[in-house]
Amino acid sequence: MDRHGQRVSHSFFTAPDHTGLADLHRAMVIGRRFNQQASTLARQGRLAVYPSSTGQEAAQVGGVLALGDQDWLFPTYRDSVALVTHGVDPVETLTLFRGDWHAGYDPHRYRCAPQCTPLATNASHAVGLTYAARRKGRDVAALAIMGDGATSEGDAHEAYNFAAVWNTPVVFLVQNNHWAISVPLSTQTAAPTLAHKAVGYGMRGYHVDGNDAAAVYAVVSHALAEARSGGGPAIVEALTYRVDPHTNSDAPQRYRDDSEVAYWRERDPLTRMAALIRREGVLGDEEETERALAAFDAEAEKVATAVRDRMAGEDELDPASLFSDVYAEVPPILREERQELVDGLREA
Amino acid sequence: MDRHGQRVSHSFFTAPDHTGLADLHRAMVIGRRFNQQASTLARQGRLAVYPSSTGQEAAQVGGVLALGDQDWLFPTYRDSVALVTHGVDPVETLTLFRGDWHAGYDPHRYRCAPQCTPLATNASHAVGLTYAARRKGRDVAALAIMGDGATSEGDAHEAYNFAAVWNTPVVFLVQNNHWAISVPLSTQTAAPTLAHKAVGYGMRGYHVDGNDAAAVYAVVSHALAEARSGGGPAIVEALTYRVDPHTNSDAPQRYRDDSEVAYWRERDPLTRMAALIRREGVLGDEEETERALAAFDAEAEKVATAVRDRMAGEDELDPASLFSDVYAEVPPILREERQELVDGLREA
Amino acid sequence: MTRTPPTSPAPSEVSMGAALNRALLDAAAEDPDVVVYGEDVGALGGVFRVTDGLSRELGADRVFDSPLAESGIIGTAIGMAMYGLRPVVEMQFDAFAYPAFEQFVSHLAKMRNRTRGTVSVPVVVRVPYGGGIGGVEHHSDSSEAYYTHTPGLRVVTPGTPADAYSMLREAIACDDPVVFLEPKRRYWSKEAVELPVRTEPMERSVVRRTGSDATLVVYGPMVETALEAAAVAAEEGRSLEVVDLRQLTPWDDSVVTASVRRTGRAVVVHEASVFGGYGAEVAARVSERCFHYLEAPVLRVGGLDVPYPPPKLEHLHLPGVDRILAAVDRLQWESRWVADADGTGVDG
Amino acid sequence: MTRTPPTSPAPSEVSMGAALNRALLDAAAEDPDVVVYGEDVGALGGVFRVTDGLSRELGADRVFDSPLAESGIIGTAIGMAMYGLRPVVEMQFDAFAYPAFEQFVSHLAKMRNRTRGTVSVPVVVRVPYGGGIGGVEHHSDSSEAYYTHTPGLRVVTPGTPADAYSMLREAIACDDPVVFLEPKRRYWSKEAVELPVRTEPMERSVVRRTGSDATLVVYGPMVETALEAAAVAAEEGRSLEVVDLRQLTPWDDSVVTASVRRTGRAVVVHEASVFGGYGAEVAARVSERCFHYLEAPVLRVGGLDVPYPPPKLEHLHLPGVDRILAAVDRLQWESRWVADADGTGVDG
Ligand SMILES: Cc1ncc(C[n+]2csc(CCOP(=O)(O)OP(=O)(O)O)c2C)c(N)n1
Ligand SMILES: Cc1ncc(C[n+]2csc(CCOP(=O)(O)OP(=O)(O)O)c2C)c(N)n1
Ligand SMILES: [Mg+2]
Ligand SMILES: [Mg+2]
Repeated sequence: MDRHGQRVSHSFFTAPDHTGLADLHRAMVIGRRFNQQASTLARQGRLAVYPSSTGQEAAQVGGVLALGDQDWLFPTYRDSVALVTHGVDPVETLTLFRGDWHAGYDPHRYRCAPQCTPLATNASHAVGLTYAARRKGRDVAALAIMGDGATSEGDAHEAYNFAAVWNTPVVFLVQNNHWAISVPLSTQTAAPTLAHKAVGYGMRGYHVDGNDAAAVYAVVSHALAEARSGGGPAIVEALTYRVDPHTNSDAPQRYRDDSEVAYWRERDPLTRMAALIRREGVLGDEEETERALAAFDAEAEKVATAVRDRMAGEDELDPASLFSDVYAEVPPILREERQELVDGLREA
Repeated sequence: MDRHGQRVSHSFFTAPDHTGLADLHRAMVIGRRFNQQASTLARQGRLAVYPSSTGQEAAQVGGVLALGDQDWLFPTYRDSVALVTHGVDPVETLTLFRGDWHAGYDPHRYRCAPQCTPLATNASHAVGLTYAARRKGRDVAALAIMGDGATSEGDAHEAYNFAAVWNTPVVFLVQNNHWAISVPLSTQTAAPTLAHKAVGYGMRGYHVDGNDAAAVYAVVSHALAEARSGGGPAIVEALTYRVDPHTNSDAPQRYRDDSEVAYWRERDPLTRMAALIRREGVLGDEEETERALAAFDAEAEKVATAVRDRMAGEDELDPASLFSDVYAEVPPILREERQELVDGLREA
Repeated sequence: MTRTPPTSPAPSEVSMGAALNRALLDAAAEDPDVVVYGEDVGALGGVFRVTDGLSRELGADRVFDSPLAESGIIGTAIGMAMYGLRPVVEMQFDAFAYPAFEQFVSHLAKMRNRTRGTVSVPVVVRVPYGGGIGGVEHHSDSSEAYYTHTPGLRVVTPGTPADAYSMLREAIACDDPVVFLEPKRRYWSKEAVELPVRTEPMERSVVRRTGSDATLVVYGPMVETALEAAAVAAEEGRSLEVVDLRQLTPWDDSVVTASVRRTGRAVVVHEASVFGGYGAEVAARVSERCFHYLEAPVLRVGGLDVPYPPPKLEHLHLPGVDRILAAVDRLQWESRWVADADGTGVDG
Repeated sequence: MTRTPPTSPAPSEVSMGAALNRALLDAAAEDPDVVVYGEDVGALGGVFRVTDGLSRELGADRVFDSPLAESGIIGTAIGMAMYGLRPVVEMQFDAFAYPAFEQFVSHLAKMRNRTRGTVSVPVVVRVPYGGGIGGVEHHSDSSEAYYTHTPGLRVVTPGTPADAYSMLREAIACDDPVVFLEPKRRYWSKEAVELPVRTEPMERSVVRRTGSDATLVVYGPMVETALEAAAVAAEEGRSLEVVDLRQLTPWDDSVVTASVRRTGRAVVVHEASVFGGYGAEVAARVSERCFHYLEAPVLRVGGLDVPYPPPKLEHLHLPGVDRILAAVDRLQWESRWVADADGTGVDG
């Protein structure tokens, strides 16, 4: 797709069919709305913090929808839209940012690791998990997401290398959104692209328009299929842009120009996909199309409303829960501390 | 040079002249003898341990002799021959392995960092040092040596990347000796060569016959010149082989075949260089050549004898010295501990 | 925390963040070898704005963003310090210093000692640490115990804006590597002080409030909390002395032991988990050195022995006035405690 | 350290290294989910031969070498554990675990807690630790305090071959992540024991020798040393009790406090530097909980507060029988100590 949503063909990757395109768009619409809702909640102080991914929906949605039924997702703090697309309960997704607990969901239930804050550190978990799955005879691949900045960490290197040497089916989706908080890509690397990194590990590197959900989907699907069939892991660099601040407490005017944001807004992934859908009649004739698009909006609105409603109250947090999952069993020292805490609270 | 010491020409790199070849050979002969002497001392229990680099002399000597007068060397435990070639007192080189102290020499005096054991960790020091030198207006490049195994560490990645982004004049000399203790190269990487790693950092990667001192010298010289003139850092992978065990306490029969060692012995860097020297009359006519080669041997023998003699006795080690260089000044807590120790020793 | 001298014109209120900012500016202005770098310290001025404006004032070659890799940051700083610079680097949050742990322990702490004092590495590592700001996981660790158990590092932490200024200046001028722990929740705490200011040398602990009944031993974020507790206690007729440790390693215990010998009772307070925390050292040392002066066991008040809790539960983890005063109440003020000392077990 | 039951036929002598090897073999034979990997654990059998023969016995898919990167090793192990394997990984030496510190602290320790108990990570990290083997720098660190201050990790260390076997089996079966510290200088220590053996549960401290005058609190490498000291003391008419802690975190202090309440005196001994070492926690806790029973302050004997010394000086750093007995002598046996308790300062 070009920047106006005009289809460009590619001989190598398979573009999604109409249903696929519709699914991608629907997920993006919901994702965008979710980002907005969460940002609002953060502004209202109902979330401790929220790192919005507005502008990056195509990369996250395209990557996640390429996953198979048994596959795992290893996301970062930035990837709430990926989680929601992957099926994680939106409210559970926000538990971390709400400050109620750390991971709000059961990773096994959703085949989704906790959102990871220490940069690049869960990439090796993805390698280990897929390795284990293979040992157990299960066909499980993983999508490990990281940012452009995170690729500078030693942990990224080690994960890439373990994956390549062990030939585990992991696709490392690098969302190159041009900034690591205030630090531009040019400070992170002197390489032409981040996909070039793949060369040093003997794996495939793909560079894809990260604001084109269809392209991301096609490339990640391809990479996953390759990886699954023993072709080795891959790095997929999705070129995109973080339109919002790093988090609600960031001050982007200190480090970047509004014109840059404007440039990327023009390449908005939702606008582009909508244009393609309309142009190609992906959802039927004009009337059908508009009805379907409106339905997506309505569904997104419903998700947002549900989030808002379900988060209107305050969850009762049990102080004793602090001690329950530090170890498999509560050891004597924590039993003592728990008692002391509970007694102290009772007195007060 | 082919494996028989026959010259092969290369249009890109400049081969050393006759003096250069002689210097390389002389340093290798001394280095080899030094390796043997140190190994003997280790066998006799006069060194706590010695990681011999027999078979790798060309890589170390070729790399070090390419350095300019202000340049720094950042070596590992494996690189004692590099140190001796660089001018570090051979006995001071062995202080670490003798167990008298850690680094036995003054790094500033020799422009040589302490031999580094934690893998790949001093590579970033080289980046920082050359950065600082540039800030101070000095033309200082650095050679940071590491093994094939060490390239798997996150610290290697971070050092490469900082060097590339900051464009500091560091040449990373990877001595690919095929083994990391008992672990073969195939477990370290799935890439065709370690030089391929350079691509991901946007820097140059060179792959060189590490048993050809002239080639290593030519390539490292070239890379240093490029780096010095702003062309950026580089990775030079020198393909070589560790003929001896990892250290004197290693058991290589557990993990590799004698035939492999034999294969590499046939490609011995000293034999090859001697063949070239003889074939090309680098040191003059046949008689002159043999005389000069004998002189190298004699000089090497003298180095070995001096090492043996100077290390015959036991250095008196002052227990109080344990406390003197932990901080710039000895703090009260260490003054107390020192007193206690000295008192305790006096009583006993 | 007011230190206005009665005769001079009232100095203006300065926050700890501003004091640190000014210290960096003044140090760099005086010494061209001072460079400041890290993640987001340039244009953004740091996520806590401690380096706000410095890049503009001092130039982007003196204050700049580096690639996003903490081990690389510490490693390059070591290299720079080896060549005469005085790098001041920032770890963005406490938990994000862990990737650099090997550089801290195996190089930064040991370089001077390894080289018999010939190489000093005057690096200052600024680490915003501790909780109380509602941060999600990994943003509130109190990591001091990891550093204070590492000989060769100097670990300091200011509790007031004046100390923040003075100690940071001292740290930068110091030839030892300094881990400079900044109590991030106190960045906004203000004090009336004229900058530049020179407080007591950083290695000296300071009595912040005199008292006769018991000694509160604190540092960093807990200085303010302890002073509040002492004020409340005073109203209740109990006179608490507050000692601010300031330099945690190497620790000179003379001020604390003198205080406890006077008061006969002590409570050590810190945010970090109690088990194996810095308070253990203080309690062990004080218990030993003041054995015959103690009217009650030395108590510790600190974080629970659980991973740092989510924002909504952190108040249960962090020591506050109540928990401090509860501990003071347990200092066996009634004679029955002493009478029970026959072994039937008051603390059984 | 002999535990031969008088009636049964004498079991053969087993070294700690052999006991560990057998534990790995038996655990892996029983549970197909157990995998063993790390650096040089395959063909070589580990640099200490603890994994000797395992790769052959269990297959190279169960026991294998990984790329040389500690953070990657721990990270992949976490991922494997998330998918139901029980990885047992080796850090080659204590100091070489530091590159993985972030994985230890931010993931391994916290995964269960972060996910409200839904994800357990039953990883065992074997770390040969401590000195006494004449190792050059970075090969003799006692790093336990870094782990024991990290809630969520279980840290255990055996002091005898029987415990080595039994505790390693328990560790592998345990659903918590276990840092299994192996006192490397004791790999060759032998005990007559029939394997398999089941000793006390690892979380329980054990009285290794009963005594009435004072308690020596030890673990790992110091168990043997303390027993020697107690034997010498017995000849001099002093009865020392020796308690072996075994599990350091979470610590159940009941055995130690009961012992000290009986003996009234305690000396904590470990190899690690005293300042901020694990002994600080023991001393602080015992001083608090046994306050009214103590006849003398709890003393600590441990490493000097300096970087680990070079081989020829390590004997000055490591606690031996002499230093332990000297500390026992300082436990205020004469009544004048008590008489001096008026405040004029015997410890001033
Ligand atoms: C190890 C580590 N260091 C530093 C941080 C602080 N930090 C959080 S996000 C961020 C920028 C990351 O940039 P990038 O990887 O490009 O991801 P993006 O936020 O742009 O999605 C930084 C420095 C961290 N979370 N972990
Ligand atoms: C961080 C770290 N991990 C592990 C080790 C232990 N170790 C010492 S040498 C070595 C092998 C290194 O192989 P390579 O880098 O190829 O260098 P070589 O010994 O072959 O010269 C290992 C694993 C170490 N020194 N540092
Ligand atoms: Mg980014
Ligand atoms: Mg090697």
